[in-house]
Amino acid sequence: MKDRVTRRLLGMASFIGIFISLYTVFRAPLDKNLGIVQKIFYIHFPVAIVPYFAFFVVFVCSILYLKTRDRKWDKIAYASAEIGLVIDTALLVTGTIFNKPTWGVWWVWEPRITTSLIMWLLYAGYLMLHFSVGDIERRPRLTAVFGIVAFISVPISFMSIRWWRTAHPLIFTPAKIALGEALDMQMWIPTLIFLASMTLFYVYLLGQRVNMINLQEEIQDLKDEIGG
Amino acid sequence: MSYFEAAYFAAWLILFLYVFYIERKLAVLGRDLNHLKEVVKREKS
Amino acid sequence: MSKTPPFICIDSLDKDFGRRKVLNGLSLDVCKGEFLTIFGPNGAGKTTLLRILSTLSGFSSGSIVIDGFEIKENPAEIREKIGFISHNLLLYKDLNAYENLRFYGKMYNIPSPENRISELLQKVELDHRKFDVVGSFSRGMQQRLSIARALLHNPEIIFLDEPFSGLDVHASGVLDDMLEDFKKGNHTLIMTTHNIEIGLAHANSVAILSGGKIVYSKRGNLPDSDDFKSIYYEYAGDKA
Amino acid sequence: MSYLRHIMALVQKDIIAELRTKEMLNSMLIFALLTMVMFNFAFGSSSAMKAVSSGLLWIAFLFASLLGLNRIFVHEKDENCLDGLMLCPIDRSAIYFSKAISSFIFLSLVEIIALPIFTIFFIQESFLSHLWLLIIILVLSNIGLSVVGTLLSAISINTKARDLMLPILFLPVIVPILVAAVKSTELVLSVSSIDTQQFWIDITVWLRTLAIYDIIFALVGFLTFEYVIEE
Repeated sequence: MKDRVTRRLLGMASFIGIFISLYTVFRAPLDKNLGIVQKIFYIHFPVAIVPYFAFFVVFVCSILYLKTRDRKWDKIAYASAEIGLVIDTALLVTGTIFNKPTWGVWWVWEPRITTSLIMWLLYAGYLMLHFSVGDIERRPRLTAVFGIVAFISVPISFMSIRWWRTAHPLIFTPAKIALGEALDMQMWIPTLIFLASMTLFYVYLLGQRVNMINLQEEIQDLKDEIGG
Repeated sequence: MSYFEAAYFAAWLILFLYVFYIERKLAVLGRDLNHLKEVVKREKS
Repeated sequence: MSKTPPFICIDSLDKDFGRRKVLNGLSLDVCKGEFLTIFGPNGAGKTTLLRILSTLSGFSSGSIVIDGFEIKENPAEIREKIGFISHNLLLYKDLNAYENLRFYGKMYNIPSPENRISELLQKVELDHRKFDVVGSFSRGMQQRLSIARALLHNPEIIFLDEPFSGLDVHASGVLDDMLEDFKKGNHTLIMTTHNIEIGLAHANSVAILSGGKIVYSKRGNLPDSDDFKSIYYEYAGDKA
Repeated sequence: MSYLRHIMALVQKDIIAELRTKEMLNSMLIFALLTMVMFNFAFGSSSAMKAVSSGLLWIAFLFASLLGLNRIFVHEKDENCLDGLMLCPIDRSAIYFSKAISSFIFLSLVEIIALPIFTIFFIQESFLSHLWLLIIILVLSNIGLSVVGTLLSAISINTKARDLMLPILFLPVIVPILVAAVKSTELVLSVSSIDTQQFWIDITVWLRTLAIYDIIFALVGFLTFEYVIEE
């Protein structure tokens, strides 16, 4: 009961947070060079971080599952992969639509976008693997191993714009930060608020999704009990 | 501008649908669970 | 018999399969030289128990000590001591009989496998087919070779999981002879079956596994098969 | 030492079984050649072929390796031979390495035959002076494909749609190998027209990428394989 209240509050907090941050985004000063387009960054950056974080959670929980054999970690890993995939989908869709006005084409085979797509494919594979292992005893182990393997795409995608010179804007480079050029304070605040509320949103989704798996199992148990 | 709006509309729509799916499914599962618990109680008594 | 510590010691063994409990607090001791037959209805967990004992499957909680080795800590030492015979052949059909045995001989670090291989092939009466591909054998011949494979490293402990199911007359004759040899040779054997006549024929102790637990066990002075049937139905009948 | 002996025996067993039927080798080879021929029809003109020839080569090898990897655990699943191996007092990672070595050998054999044919088909001038570089690229890539493929093949053999699952898991994971192999092969094939210093810098980057990838995944496989095959 208490869990449920916490999860509701979390959900509410993340929604309010997102609204506040949207508001601050529109209140923030216009960029001198880029104009309104630059506002994308406030939203794009926090949303882009969450899938990386979600897949990192999959990686860590997969290792923890193999070490401890506690089903809890398997559930969290699965839920996190699904949420990461949904947010990554949203990100790819925005990116695709947004490419049109900036680069004039819908899709650019640019390292960051391409590696994000590969990441998407890998975790879609992760979910497919989850559904195609019939043996419930074996499933957590197999998906955990793949969760570890698939994580290779995350650092590659994250570092891609640093390794290859690309058209993708790179905000945080040591040189820019040293010059204080990365972002000025007024732009930092909305970004950080947005990042915090996206993280809350992720935690809320994770809680609900794990709860859903638990409910499904409980129902299955009761059905077995009645059936037997 | 229209691209800007379309992009954000699409992204939020996807996230909203996902939240909607989870909340809806949880409500259905909660109902099923309560129903089953009652059935079990009835069978035991 | 009770003075020596048990050779295989299983203590409150649990095995969860998904959310289902297959073994539920199973405890069992087996002494050296004992031939134990475990009876039980289908799905009682007999195969699971043997797979856990032979280190093929893990378990959720409890402890198993075989000849002083804790099973989770020293699986390799235990694997050297056991032979496992089941209705699965565990043979490569694209290799010939000799290659199959030589391969497993290397896996078990057998120092001079040649003699052992020809000895075993004679025992299972397959010497004349030594260099024929296993895929060309009849099912019965494959099963005889499979028995030879399991005994290659001369194991002290032999697990037999429904060994007679699907055997032809010749192969079960070979197996019968071997089981009698083992009893004389002070091997420790655990066999599972649901066939009461076969189970009682060789055993010197019996147990009934039902609902994931040992519900009945007796060492020495075994009842005859008719008496045992009524015991069996009494203990496991409602679940069978 | 007995660890190495076990791996040797396992590999020897795979090779004997494969040479007796040659199912896997034949289908891999024919498939690789077919892919090349099909590409020729798809791209038509020889000038277009030249630009994409190194990509073509690797797509052909990649799909051939997929074919082989799908089969690498099939013999173990028949008659539950994997149980037989797990009953043996051997380290389970020995099974992993032996399978990776076997698939490495099979893939390399196919490439040894397919590469000269590829050269005759698509490359007119000789690159023999840098053949040794091409061999290093092939070896490093094959190691990568085998160590990842073996692990993922062991996973996919447990799924409902065995051979459908492997490509879905395998292809996105080996993208880095594909990129590095294609780029470095391209460099080697066009070596004469590039200034040498830049050539060596570029090729070292790609070779290093391949080597790092191989090491990471050999380690991942070594550490996780046990969890895949146990019960």
